[in-house]
Amino acid sequence: ADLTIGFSQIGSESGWRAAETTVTKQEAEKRGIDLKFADAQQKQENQIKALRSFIAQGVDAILLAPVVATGWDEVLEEAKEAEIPVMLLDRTVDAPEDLYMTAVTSDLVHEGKVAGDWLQDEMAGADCSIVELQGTTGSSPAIDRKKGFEEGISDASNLKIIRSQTGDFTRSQGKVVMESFLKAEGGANICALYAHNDDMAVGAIQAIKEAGLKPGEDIKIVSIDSVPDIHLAMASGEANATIELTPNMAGPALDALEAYLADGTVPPKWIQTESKLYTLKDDNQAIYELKKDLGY
Amino acid sequence: MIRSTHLPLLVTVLTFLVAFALCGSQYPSMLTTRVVANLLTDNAFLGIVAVGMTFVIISGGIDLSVGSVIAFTGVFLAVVLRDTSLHPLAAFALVLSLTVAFGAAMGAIIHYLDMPAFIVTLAGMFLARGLAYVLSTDSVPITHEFYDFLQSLYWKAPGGGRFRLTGVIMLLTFLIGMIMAHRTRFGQNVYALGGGAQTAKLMGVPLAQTTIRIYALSGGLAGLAGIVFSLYTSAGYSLATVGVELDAIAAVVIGGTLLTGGTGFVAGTFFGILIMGLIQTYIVFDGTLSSWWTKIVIGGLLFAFILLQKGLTWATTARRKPLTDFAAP
Amino acid sequence: MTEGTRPVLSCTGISKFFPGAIALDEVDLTLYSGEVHALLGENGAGKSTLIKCITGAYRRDAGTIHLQGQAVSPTSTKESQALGIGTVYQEVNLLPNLTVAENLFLGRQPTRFGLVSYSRMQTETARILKDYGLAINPAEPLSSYSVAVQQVVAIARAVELSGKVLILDEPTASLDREEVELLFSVINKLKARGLAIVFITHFLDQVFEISDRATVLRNGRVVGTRELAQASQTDIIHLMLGRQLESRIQERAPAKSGKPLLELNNFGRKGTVDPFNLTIHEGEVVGLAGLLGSGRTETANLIFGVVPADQGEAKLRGKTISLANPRQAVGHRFGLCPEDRKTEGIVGDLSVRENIILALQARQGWFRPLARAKVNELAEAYVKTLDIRLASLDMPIRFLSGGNQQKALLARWLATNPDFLILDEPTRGIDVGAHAEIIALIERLREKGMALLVASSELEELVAYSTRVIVLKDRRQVDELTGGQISTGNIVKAIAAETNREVA
Amino acid sequence: MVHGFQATLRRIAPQLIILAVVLLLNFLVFPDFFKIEFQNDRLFGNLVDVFNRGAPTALLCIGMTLVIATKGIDLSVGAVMAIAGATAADLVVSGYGWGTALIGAISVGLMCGLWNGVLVAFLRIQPIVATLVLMVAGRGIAQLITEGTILTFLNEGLIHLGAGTVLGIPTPILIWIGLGAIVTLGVRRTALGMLVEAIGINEASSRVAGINSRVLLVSVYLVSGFCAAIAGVIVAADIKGADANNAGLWLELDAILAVVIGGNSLLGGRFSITASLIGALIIQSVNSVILLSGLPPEFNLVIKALIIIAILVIQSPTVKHALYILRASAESEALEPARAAQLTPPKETAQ
Ligand SMILES: Nc1ncnc2c1ncn2[C@@H]1O[C@H](COP(=O)(O)OP(=O)(O)OP(=O)(O)O)[C@@H](O)[C@H]1O
Ligand SMILES: Nc1ncnc2c1ncn2[C@@H]1O[C@H](COP(=O)(O)OP(=O)(O)OP(=O)(O)O)[C@@H](O)[C@H]1O
Ligand SMILES: [Mg+2]
Ligand SMILES: [Mg+2]
Repeated sequence: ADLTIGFSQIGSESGWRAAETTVTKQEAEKRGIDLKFADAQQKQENQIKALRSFIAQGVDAILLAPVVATGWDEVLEEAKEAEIPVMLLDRTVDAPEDLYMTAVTSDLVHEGKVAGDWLQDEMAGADCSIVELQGTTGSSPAIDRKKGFEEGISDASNLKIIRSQTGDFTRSQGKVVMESFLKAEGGANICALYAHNDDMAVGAIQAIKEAGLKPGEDIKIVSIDSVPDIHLAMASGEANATIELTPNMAGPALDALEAYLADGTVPPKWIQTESKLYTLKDDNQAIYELKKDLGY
Repeated sequence: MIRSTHLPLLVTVLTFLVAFALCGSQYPSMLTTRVVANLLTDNAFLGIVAVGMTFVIISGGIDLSVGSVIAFTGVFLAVVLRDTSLHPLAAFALVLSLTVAFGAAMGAIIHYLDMPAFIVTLAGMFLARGLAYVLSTDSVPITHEFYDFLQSLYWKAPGGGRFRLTGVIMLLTFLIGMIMAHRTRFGQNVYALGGGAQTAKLMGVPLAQTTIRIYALSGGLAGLAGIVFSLYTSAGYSLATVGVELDAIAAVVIGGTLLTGGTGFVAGTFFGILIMGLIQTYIVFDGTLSSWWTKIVIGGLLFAFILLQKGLTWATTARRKPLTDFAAP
Repeated sequence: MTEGTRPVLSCTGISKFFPGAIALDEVDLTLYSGEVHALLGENGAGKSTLIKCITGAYRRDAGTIHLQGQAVSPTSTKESQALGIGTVYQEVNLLPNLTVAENLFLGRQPTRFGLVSYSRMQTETARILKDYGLAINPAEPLSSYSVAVQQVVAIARAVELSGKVLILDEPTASLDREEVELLFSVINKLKARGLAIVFITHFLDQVFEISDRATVLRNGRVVGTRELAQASQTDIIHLMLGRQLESRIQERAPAKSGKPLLELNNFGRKGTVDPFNLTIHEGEVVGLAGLLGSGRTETANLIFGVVPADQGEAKLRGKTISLANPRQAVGHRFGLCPEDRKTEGIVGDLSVRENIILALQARQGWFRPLARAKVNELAEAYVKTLDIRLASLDMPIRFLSGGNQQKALLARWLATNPDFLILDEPTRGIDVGAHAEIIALIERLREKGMALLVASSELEELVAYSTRVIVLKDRRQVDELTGGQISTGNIVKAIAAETNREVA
Repeated sequence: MVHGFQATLRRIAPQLIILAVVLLLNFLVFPDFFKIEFQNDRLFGNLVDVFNRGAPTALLCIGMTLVIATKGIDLSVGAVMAIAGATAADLVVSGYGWGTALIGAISVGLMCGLWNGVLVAFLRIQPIVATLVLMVAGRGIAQLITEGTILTFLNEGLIHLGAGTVLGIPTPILIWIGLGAIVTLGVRRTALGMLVEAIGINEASSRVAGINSRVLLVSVYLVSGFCAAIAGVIVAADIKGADANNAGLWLELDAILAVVIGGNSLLGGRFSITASLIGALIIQSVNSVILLSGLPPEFNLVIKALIIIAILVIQSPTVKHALYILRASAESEALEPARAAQLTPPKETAQ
C-alpha cells in the first residue's frame, strides 16, 4: 500500500520556509506518498500536538522540522513505542539519538563560519567594520549563525563587529535596522554587512541605496539562505555572497526512509546538506531563473 | 436547576459533543483514548491559564501577559535548575511566588493608577518576555530526576492513550476554579466587578483587593501553566508560547463567557479548550490544508462557533427580552 | 418624637467642593434613634452629595461625623456598611448581571463550610422580598426585572444592611402607591426598632406621612430643620425654594381636540404588549396609567420603535409609516424621554450642551453640524426655561444632579420641536418647584398643538395635564377615561375594577 | 476657532511633553539625532526616520482611534495590512498600473472593514472577538494571495508610495499627515465626531436619541480598514515586495498602544486623533532609542516595556490628579482657602 507520512512544519514565516514546504510536497508526490501536512504556526506546542495526532492516526513515518531543539523526548518516545520512524528536517533536536531515525540538516554554525571566512578572504587583511543583522532573538539560526560567523572572523584582528541588532529575519526590519546603523555609524564607516538571512540583506540593500551608497561596493554584503531575490541582487552587483541552505531536506530524508523500509538499511544519524557558497563569480542570473519558481 | 443564564454553557457543551461525533464519523481513529488523552495532555497548560483568564474576563478585564509569563517561568526554572542545586519543588514555589507577585503588581497598577487592563498587561507581556530573553535567549533543557519522575506519572489506558499528571493538574485547576467562581465570596465579587465597577464599589465590594487578587490569580496560574509547560517540554525557551493569550481568550469566549464581563463559566472554558483542541486535531487528521488554509480555516471555525453561540442564545432569549439589551460592544 | 435620646449620627461642618461649584457648605445633620428624618431641597441642592459624603462614596473636603458619639470617617461604602449604615443611592445601584439573591446578599453571603450556600440565599431572599410584596424568582438575573422591582430590591438590601442608620435617596421615585405603602410599613417597623432613617424625596405628602423631622438644603447650605408636626407644606416649600410657590391650579383651557396625528391599529408585539388601537390628536395629552409592570414603558418604547412592533400598522396624518427604530421615529418628529435616564437617556461623558442638542443633531444628519452659535443659543435658552442648575454648559452631564439630568433630557426633545412627544415618568426625581413648572410646560405645549403621550405613576399629575387617560393592566389597555371622568379616584377604580373582574 | 485651537493644544500637551522627553533621550544616546541634511534629493536624518518609520502605526491609529472611541477595538489591522499589500503587489505583478493596484488594495481594506463592522454592528459580536476572526484568518488570506512567498515587484509608481519622496520629504510622512488631517477635519467639522463619541459612551441612549448607531459603527470599521490598507501598501512599497508573513505582524498592538498613549480611553468616548498620532511618534521614538543605543537585542523588550510603563504611569488619571492637586495647592498658597479647595477636582467615585 501507499505510504502515509505526517509532516509537521514550523509554519510559513519566510519565503525559505514556504519553499521547503513546496519541495517536500513535491518530493512526496514524486514518490507516491500520501503526505499529511500540519502547519504549527511557529509554536512548539502545536508541533507536539500534531505529532501526537499523527501517532493516533497511525501514520507510517513522520517528518519533523522542529521549531526548537529542546522538549521532544516525551513525544518522540511515544512515536518510538508506536514504531513510527521520525526524520528530522533542517534542525536537529536535543534528544537521545535512538528516538529518531535521522536528521537531515545543514550545520547552522558552519554556515556562519563560511560567511566569516569569505569575508576574511575578501578583505585580505584590510581593516573592516562590520554590522550584523541578527535573526529573531532566541531562535536557533540566529544564535548559531552568529556564533559561526564570530568563529569565522575570530582569527582576523582586522575584522570587527561594530553593531549588531535583530532584524527579525524580515525584509522590512532589515531595512529599518540598517537605516539606523547607517545613521548611527555613518555610512562611510561601515565596510561590510553580515545578515543572518537573505531577506534582511535585501531590505538592507534598499536602505543603503536610499542613503546614497552603493551596496556591494561601498558596503560588502554577505548573507545566508540563497533565496532567488539575493541572486538577483548579486547579478547586479548589489550583494556579494550568500550561503545556500537548501529547501530540499525532504528528498534525502525520504530516500533514507524508503531504503530503510525496503531492506532495513539504517541511515546515518546525520545527513548534512551542503552549505554552498555563492559569490559574484557564479552566474547569479541563471541561478535566479532556476530558483524563482520553487515557491520561495 | 437549569436557568436561562446557563444557556451559553449548554450550547458550548452541546457544540463540543456534536463536533466530536462528527469528527469521529469521518475519522474513526479520533474516537480513541489516545486522542482523548492527547486533548487533555496537550492542552493542559492552555487550560490552566484559561482558568485564570476566565476570572479576569468575568471581572471585565483582560490579561495579555500570560503567554510571556509562561515562557518566563520556563526559562527561569531551566536556568535555576541548571545553575543552582535548588530542588525543583523549591524552584516551583519560588517561580509561583514571582508570578503571583507579578500579577498582583499588574492588578495594583490597574486599580490604583486607574489604567485599562489591556494596556497594563500589554506592558506586562513585553516585560515578562523581555526578562525571559535577558535570562537566556537559548533554549535551556531541564534534566533533573525529579522531572523524570513527574513525567513518569501517567496511566496508560487501553488503546494507547496516556493520561498524564499535567492533565490531572489541569482538571484539578478547573475544579478549584469552578468552586472559587461560584461558591466563594471572592468569586461573587469577581462577577460583581464585571457587572460594573462603580456600582460594585457602592455595594461595598472591596475593589482594590478583588482586582489585585484576580490578576495575582491569573499570574499564578500562568506560572503554574509555565511549570506544566516545562514538564511538557523539559526545557525553558524564551520564544515559547507566543500568542497563547489569544488562544486562551478565544477558548474563554467560545466557552460562553462575555468579554464585556459579568457573565461566564469556568466550566464553559473547559469545553472551549476542548473545542479548540478538537479543531486542531481535526486539521492534522485531515492533513491536506496548506499553511495559509490552516489559518483561514481556524479563523472560519472560530467565527462559526461564535455565530452558532450567538444564534442559539438569540433564538432562546429573543422572545423574552427583545433588542433592549444593547450588547455593549 | 424621640428627643432626649442621644443622636445616632451627627455630622458637623460637612463641605464638598467640585470644580466651579460648592456642593456642600458646612452642612450639619443630626439623626436621633427612632426618627425618620427627611432631607429636602431643590434639584442640585446637594442632598445626594451629602449622602455620599456621609457614606464614604465621596471624600468630603471638611467636616466630622460621629456615630453614637464616636468619631468615624468611612472612606468607602464598605466601611460605612460595616458601621451599620445601609444606603440606597439615587440611581438604582445594583448589578444587573447578578441574580436577585446575589444582589441582596453580595458581601455577606450565607456560607457553609466556607462555601456560599445558594439554597439558603434563595430561601432567605424570597422571605425578605415577601415583606415588600414581591414574589419574584430569586435565581433570575436582576436585569430581567423592571426598574421598580430593582428599586425595591435595592431598598431591601439597604434595610438588611442597616444596623443603625438607613439612608434612602429618592427610593419612591419609580414606585407606585402600593409599593410605597409597603415600604412605609417596613420603615415604621425599623423605626420602632430604633433605627435612624434618612428619607430623601420630592413628594411632600410622603414626607409628611412618614417623617418626624425635616432638614432643608438650599445651594449646599442648611436653611433649616423643622419638626414636621409643627410645620406646614407651605412652610417647607418656602424654605426649599426661598420663595412662595404660586398656586397654579388655574382654569384649564378646554381640550380642543385637533386633527388626528398618529393612528395605531392593532399595534403590538408578541410577549411585550398586546395589540391595541390608539389615535392621538394634535393638541391632546394622553395619559398612561397603570400599576407597576403594567406595560406603560413598554407601550411607549413600542411606539417610538425602541422595541419594534411586530404587528399592526401606524399612520401619521393618514399616511402609513414605519416605526422600526427610534431614528425613524425621530424622523417623523417624535420624541421620547425615557424612564431609565441613566442607561437610555443621558450620554454621561458628553457635555450638557451636547446632550441637549443630540437628538436635533441626529435628525439633521451627520454632515450638517449645528452652528456653534445656534447650539449655544438653544442650550442657554433651555437651561433658563427649565431652570437647570449647573456650573457650566461644558460639564459632563453625569455630574448634574438627578433632577437636573431629567430636565436636560426634556430639553433635548424640546429642542427638536417635535409634533408628538412621549414622556415616560417625566417628573421622576424633579423637585416641587420644577414639578409645577413641568406640568405647566406640558399644558403650554399642548396648547401650541403638540400631541403628547405621558406615562406616570403620579396620578395627581396625570389628572392635572391629561385630556384622556388610558389605563393599562398586564400589558393590555383596559379602560379609557375622558374629559370629566378623569380623576384620581376614577383611575384607581379603573385599575381596581379590572382586578376584581379577574378575580371574580 | 482660536478657542478650538487652544483646547486642542491643552488636550495634546501631555503627549507633546512626553514626545519631547523621548526625543531628548534619543539625543542623549546619539548627539547627532536632530541633525537633518539634504542628501541624495531627500531629507536625511534620524528625526526624519522617526516620522517615516512611524507611518504605518500612525496610519493605523487614525482608524483605531475612531474604533476605540466607539468602545470597540480592531485587532485585524495588521492582517488587513498584509492582505492589502499582497493585493497591490499581486495586481502590479500581473501587469496592472499602480493606480489600479492602490484602488484594489483600498477596496480590499474597505471590504475587511465592512466585514468587521457588520459583525460588530449587526451581529452584535464583541469587537475584540469579531476582529480576532479576521486577525487569524486574514494573514492566511494574504498568504493565499502571495502563496507564502515575498511577492517582489518593480513598479516605480507603487514603490514611490513607500520609498519615494515629494520635495525631498518621504511620501509616507506626507500620506499619514495628510490622511490624519483629512480625517480629523472630517469628524470635527461635521457632527460625526460627537456622534461617534456618543455611541461610544452610551449606545442605548444614542439610539433612543435617533442616532443611526449601526451605520456609524460600520463606518468607523471602514475607516480603520481603509487606513490599514494604505499602511499595508506603504509597507509593501517600502521593501518593494509584499511579505504576507510579516507585514504588519503585531502592529495592531502598537496602534492600540499609540491610541492609549494619546490619552484616549479604551472604554470609548472622547477622542483626539492628533493625540494618537503623537502617540505613534512616541512609540517610534522609543524604538529609535533602542536601535541607537547599540545595546544587545535581548534587552529590546525590557527597555521598551519599562519606557512604556513609565509613560503610562505618568499619564494615568491618578497621577494626573495628584499632579493637578499639587499644582493647585502650590498656586493657591496666596489665595483664600475656600477657593483653593474649589480648585480640587473630584476624584470621581460614584455613578
Ligand atoms: N462630580 C461632580 N462634579 C461637579 N459637580 C457635581 C458633581 N456631582 C455633583 N455635582 C454638583 O453638585 C450639586 C449637588 O448635586 P446633588 O446630586 O447632591 O443634588 P441633589 O440635591 O441630590 O439633587 P436632585 O434632587 O436633583 O437629586 C449639583 O449642582 C451638581 O451639579
Ligand atoms: N411586581 C412585579 N413582579 C414581577 N414582575 C414585575 C413586577 N413589576 C414589574 N414587573 C416586570 O417588569 C416588566 C416591565 O414593565 P414596564 O416597565 O413596561 O412597566 P411599567 O408599567 O412601565 O411600570 P414602571 O415603569 O412603573 O416600572 C414587566 O414586563 C414585568 O414583567
Ligand atoms: Mg439627588
Ligand atoms: Mg415605566
